[in-house]
Amino acid sequence: MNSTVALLLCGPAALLTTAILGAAAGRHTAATRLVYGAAFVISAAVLAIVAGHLASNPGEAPAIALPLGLPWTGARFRLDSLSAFFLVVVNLGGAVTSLYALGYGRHESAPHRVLPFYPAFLAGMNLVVLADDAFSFLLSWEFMSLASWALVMAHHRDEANRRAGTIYLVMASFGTMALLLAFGLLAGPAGTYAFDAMRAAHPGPLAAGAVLGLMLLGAGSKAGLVPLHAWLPLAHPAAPSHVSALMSGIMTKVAIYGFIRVVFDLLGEPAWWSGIAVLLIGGATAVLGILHALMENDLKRLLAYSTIENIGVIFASLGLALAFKANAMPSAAALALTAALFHVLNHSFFKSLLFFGAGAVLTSTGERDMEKLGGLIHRLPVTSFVFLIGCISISALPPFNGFASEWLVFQAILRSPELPQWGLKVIVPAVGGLLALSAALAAACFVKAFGITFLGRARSAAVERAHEVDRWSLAAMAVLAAFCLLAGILPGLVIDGLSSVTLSLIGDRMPVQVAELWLSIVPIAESRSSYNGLLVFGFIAISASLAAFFIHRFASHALRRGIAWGCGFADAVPAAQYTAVSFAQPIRRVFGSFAFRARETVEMPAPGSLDPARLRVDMHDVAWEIFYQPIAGAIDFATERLNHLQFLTIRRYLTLVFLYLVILLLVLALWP
Amino acid sequence: MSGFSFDAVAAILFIPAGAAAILAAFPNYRMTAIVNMIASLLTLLAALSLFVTDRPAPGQYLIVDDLNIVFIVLNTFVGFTTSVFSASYIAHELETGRLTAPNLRFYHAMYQIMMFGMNLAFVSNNIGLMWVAVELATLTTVLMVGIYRTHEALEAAWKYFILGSVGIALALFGTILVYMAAQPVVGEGTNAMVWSVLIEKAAHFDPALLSVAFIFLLLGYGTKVGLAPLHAWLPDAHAEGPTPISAVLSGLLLNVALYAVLRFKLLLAASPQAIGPGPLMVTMGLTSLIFAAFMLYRRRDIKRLFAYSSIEHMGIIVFAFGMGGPLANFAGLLHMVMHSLTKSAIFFAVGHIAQVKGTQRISEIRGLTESHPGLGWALVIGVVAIAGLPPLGIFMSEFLVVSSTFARHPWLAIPLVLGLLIAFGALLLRLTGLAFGEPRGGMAPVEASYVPMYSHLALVFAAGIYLPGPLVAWFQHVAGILG
Amino acid sequence: MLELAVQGVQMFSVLLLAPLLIGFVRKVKARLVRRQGPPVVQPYRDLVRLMRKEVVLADNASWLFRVTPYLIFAATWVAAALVPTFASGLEFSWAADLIAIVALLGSARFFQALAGMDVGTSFGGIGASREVMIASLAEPAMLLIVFSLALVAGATQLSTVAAFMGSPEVGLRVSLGMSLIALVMVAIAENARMPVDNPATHLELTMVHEAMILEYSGRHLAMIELASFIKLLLYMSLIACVFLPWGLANAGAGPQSLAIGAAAYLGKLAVLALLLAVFETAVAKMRVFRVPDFLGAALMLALLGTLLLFVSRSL
Amino acid sequence: MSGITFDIAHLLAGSLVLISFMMLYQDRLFALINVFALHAVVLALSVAWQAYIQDAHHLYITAAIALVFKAIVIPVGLHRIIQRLGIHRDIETAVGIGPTMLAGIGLVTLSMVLMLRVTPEADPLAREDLAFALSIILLGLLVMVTRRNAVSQVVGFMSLENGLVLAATGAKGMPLVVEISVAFSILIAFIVIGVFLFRIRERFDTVDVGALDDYRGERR
Repeated sequence: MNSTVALLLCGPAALLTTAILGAAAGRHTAATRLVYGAAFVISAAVLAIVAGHLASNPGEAPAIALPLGLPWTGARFRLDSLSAFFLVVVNLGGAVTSLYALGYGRHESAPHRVLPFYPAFLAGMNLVVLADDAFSFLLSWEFMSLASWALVMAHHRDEANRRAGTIYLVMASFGTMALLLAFGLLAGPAGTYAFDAMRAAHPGPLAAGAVLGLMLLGAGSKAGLVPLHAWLPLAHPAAPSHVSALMSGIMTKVAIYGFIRVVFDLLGEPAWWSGIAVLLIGGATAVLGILHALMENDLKRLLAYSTIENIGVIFASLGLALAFKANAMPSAAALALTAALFHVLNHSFFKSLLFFGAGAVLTSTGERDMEKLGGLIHRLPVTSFVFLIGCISISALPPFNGFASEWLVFQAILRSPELPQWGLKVIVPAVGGLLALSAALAAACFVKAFGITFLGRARSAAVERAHEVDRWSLAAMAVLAAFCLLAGILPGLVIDGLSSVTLSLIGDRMPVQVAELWLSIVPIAESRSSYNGLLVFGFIAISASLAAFFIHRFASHALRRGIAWGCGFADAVPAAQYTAVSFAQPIRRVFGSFAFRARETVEMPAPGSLDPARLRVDMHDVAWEIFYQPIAGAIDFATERLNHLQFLTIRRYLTLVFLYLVILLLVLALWP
Repeated sequence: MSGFSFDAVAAILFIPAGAAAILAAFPNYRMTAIVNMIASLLTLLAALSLFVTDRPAPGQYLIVDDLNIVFIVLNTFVGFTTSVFSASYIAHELETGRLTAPNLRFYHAMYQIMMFGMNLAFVSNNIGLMWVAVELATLTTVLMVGIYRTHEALEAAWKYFILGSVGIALALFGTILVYMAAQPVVGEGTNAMVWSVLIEKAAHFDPALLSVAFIFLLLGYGTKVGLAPLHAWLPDAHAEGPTPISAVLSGLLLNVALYAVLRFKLLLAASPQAIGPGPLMVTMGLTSLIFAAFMLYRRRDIKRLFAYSSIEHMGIIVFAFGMGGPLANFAGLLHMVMHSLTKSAIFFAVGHIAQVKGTQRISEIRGLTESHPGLGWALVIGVVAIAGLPPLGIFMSEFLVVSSTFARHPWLAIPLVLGLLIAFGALLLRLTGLAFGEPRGGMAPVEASYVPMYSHLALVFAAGIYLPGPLVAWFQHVAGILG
Repeated sequence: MLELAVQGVQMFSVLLLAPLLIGFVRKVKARLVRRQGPPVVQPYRDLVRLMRKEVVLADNASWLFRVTPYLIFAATWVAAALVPTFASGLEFSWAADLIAIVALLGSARFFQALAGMDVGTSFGGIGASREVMIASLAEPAMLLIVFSLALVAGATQLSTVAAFMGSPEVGLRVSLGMSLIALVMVAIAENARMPVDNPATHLELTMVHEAMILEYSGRHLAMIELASFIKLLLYMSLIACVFLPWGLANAGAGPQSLAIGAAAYLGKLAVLALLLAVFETAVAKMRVFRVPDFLGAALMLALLGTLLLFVSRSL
Repeated sequence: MSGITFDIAHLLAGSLVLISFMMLYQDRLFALINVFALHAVVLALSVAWQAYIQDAHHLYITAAIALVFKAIVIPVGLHRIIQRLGIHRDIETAVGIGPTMLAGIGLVTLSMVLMLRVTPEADPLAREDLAFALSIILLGLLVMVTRRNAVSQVVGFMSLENGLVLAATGAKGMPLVVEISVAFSILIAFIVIGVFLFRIRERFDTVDVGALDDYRGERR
């Protein structure tokens, strides 16, 4: 029973020992295979244990307290349905990533800076999900940040990476401080840091509001909510690609776990307005994130920004769940929460897949800049195929998994008219519009990502030399692609799997889905709405192949290769293709002015001169300019002023002491 | 030594004193380092024996209670490790000719005298005696700071001396005032200065006198704790003296002064009408923390950087004790121990770094993890620890301080957190510059043992994960005493 | 059993009717400008001719380029098959609700844009980027329309919606009117009709849809053309079944009601086609960067419709 | 105690404060040192008087220490140093004499107010002494912070210590440890300062603290 948790804790322990091994044998050639192999086995084992637990005795929450950590609290760990679900997410991601890294890791230039921290990172995430008291939680949380920071700093000779690492860790500890304050409120002056004690104590409305705000700051900064996202597009791409996949695909989910754990579990009944903030922030994050992604030409940064978008979607539907829960609409709340968790799972699949693909592109061409890529579909057939699947899934297109979860989110939004408060009635559909917008933009974004990178003609010599990557990487990507499809056509299974979580957090669940005819999903009632990924997939497959069959049966087979149409001119150079920037231009025209304060200036040459005309576009990261630069400026100002105190004469220092003494004595003299 | 059978207490006083005498007269200066080490080790053993031997009853001059035993053991331990580090450090200084043989003899003798002074300060039960001891320790460090005789060193020492002796005077006046407050109640004579007597009768003392006294004591000893705005001597003294001394200053001497402040805080807390020491200490703590946090940004000298971080942490500790209550006091004690270990470890690393790179200028040191992995990663771990990141000990204390403060006085927690974050940003910025990037500066391998450094870090790490039960009980008891 | 049959009939009738509809529109447009115009069955001929022709494939075209036409066709066809035309409550109607249908069209567009970029000419790029820009505004508008419908009918299931809209308790609602206008605007944009796009032009710089499929030829082109015909039909039947649900038979109802339904359906299509033709001859194509305003208006209308619903509810 | 003894003690203590004031407006080093010597003498007297009225004989020792060291040895030594280092003889003040005096008066009143808050049942002599001692200490600090010249800072520091001695002797029955410690701290202080002056002589041409301050560790 409680041995399950102990067994699970062996996982992180083993990972940490692996980390030590990696530190010891970092430079050795075999170390790579050893470490990643071990990480794969351990993650798989943990996965198996969790599966076994869920199969044998679901609903039970074994716990264990070790005499470590905070003395009078001890290090408590607990495996309830929520942690079980996130354990699955973490270790599934961990296992696949390790599989990928078995191949990808060989290209690592500085393995001794990656191998020790990679397992530590995994261990940290596992521990966060298992922790059952504030201290262990924060310790693992910050340890996770620290390990990932070390991984970001792996290629530290690059100035940009160093900057990314610094900003990342500062933001991370900012988030930790916010969480610390939140837990401080929950624990109260007596300092009862165990989660069950916090559950028992119900904070007042003011305190609850403060905790919610602090959680948005703390978990939000780690997950990448606007405007706390600034570090994310810097740090995630800076790490080696498999680590980027972990950070973007898994670590952000751990942050979401933290948010759910505190806000849905520890905080008790939410106030009706608590949902509004989360909804609005989520919607804004989704749109801004994907707009930034669209403007990005660096493949990995584009993916990082799209992570921000998905986080926004998840938070929006969490906010929805909060609103429903607060208004005693458990079934709707369960629907929204299920949608959020489902999207968590899906995003961990396709974002890892896409980062793996980016890594494959990086290893085979050495390029991250899409403007120098193109035509890779001919060089990397398999990679491009799985990457395409990733793109379809993340663009929320049926019949893949991204659509299934977003469809659930929309279904949840459609329950909003039943909400009593006017504010929510109005806000929820508006947020729905934002989500729809972000979904459409996501499709645009990934048309760009795939089209510019893999389609068209090669834009640089590096692409000409590119060749398909190793089997390990391909296997990992194929596995994830398969997951994307399966979760897309059999969503019912996942939804039922999530029922125990919603039961424990909300007290209600979505109706059983597997019983439905043809495995279709019916959130409320069939007359109301239903979707059947399997059937849609089947129809498309059948009709497509039917069409193909008839065509090839009855129509001509003749096919001739020719040069592309160039308005009658000879074949233009590849540079004449549409570039990433030009592809994004229409959307930049539409949204840029308010999202980035984008300004286009055309410099025409003087009449008669032969110089080219120039079009210059300058865009700003508004959040950065509004929030971060002023703070940096203020600190700079203060340091400049205070720094004079280092250069006073001894007499002046004495004067300081003297004045301080006199002031204190005055205070005392005037003391009542 | 009034009325003990043997003892540990006598030992931890006489060993350093004797060693100092020997060292002063020691002909062969090469041996001095080893003698120094041995003496420190013996002192440490003696201090450890305090656990096993039954505790002597408090006499008129000496006392061993739960409060100071923490400090004594910590003091002697760091004293020993520092002496080990100092051996290799000083050898290198001798090669480079920055120090001469006579300097060396003087240095080691002074080192032991300083240890004597600090131990005496801890075990003294007599506020007068305590005062003498603290001043003895201070003055010896003044001499050591000036030992290089460079302009900067002299200037630092001079600054230290002037500010220090003003502090001396203020503290003494405070002590006299305490006596005068006690004398009508306790009666004339030595008894009116015996701490264990004072604390019992404190309730009946004249509150007004006590309040004035506490202000003078807080300023007097606070000067040595390095609280802003009394801190001015601290950064330069750390930066210009030999690194072992910097380690001892940050790791130990600050604690000595802090210990004195705590003793008198107890006295004041026992007298209800007197001003509450809490608000004063909280204010000074926050001031120091935030001030130091900002000062960290513009630092160019690596040792001065960490000196300011010491000010910052002293601020946190004083803040914690000012907050009071079991959690905050526990955190304060823990933080103090962790800070001593971590900061001295950092200074060990910095000492070696400055020696291999031949400079203390931050801008001229780059990519240590590439050029000297051993040192570089030690520095990384040290800074990570001092910045309060897990899984190292300071995280636990900061966790307790911040969370308990926010639960009790939210508005105090905000500046606290801001200060911590600002300081963290500065440290991380510098660390990134020092430890990462294209290596720059001397590439010569280090010929020094990493043992002291890494043993400290290992202890800090262990404490962050697991605090042994007895230690906890003991801390909790002391936290209880501190009220 | 009957339902299954009806479903089948529906699927193939959609397939067969689509070219006819286009032919009809073109004929009417020609007439309106006093031209003879091609016969109504011309689209069928075009398709057959294209099928017979050989495919000229650009050197750089990849497998994606060749697969895309079939995928587009399949996605669009499936989507169309799920929209009630003359009978609601179809066998497989629960396989996808309105949101899913929109998304299916979205996947079709996704592939079309990719195919446009595959060859690596600037035309494909232009077309693709403009297409996604238009879509990025049209899709949210469409979803908001779906919201307001769902809020009225309490479902996103087309059959239910249609049934509800047929029922008397709908009444006359401002918001429904707004949604209708928005839906029409979206439909125009989605089908690359005037004034958003000119289906007849081949002036590269002004075209969107045509630019994407510029490299297609032969059977591939046929597939894509057919898909776009079906798409037009789909939107018309969508409008028909949601806003003119009269005469819509229920599957499993008797043959005569089915016949009535079929007749009504053809009538509706004819009317809508007529309106479309008249509208298209009346307006001129707008600049590409005016399109966002056009669609923005649709978006606003849809949102307004959704919000007004609450007001009308509360009254 | 009888009025007269009290008055004498009061008188002596008061005159100490007065002399501290005199120090405030000295503008030449020698004069300053002489005034300090006077300060020390009066201190010795008052300590001796305390010894007499408390008939605590060990206080005579303190008086002697004060007389010998502070009134004779140190002034002479300082004269020597000044001659040897050839310091320019007049003192640059950081703050004008007038404001300094005003500040001094303010400090004295402050110390009075503070000490009068002390509960009356404490022995009045002690209270008076404390008040005076506190004002002497504050005035000594004031001298230190208003003079740029190192020697005058040293003098200011020592007058501060005089205040301490006064307070200590005022405290009835305070054990000898205090006087010894005071004396010995002064001794240490003097030695170390002497050492410093020598080192400084090696390096710089002046003991003006400002010259030291040019060598601050971090220069911008």
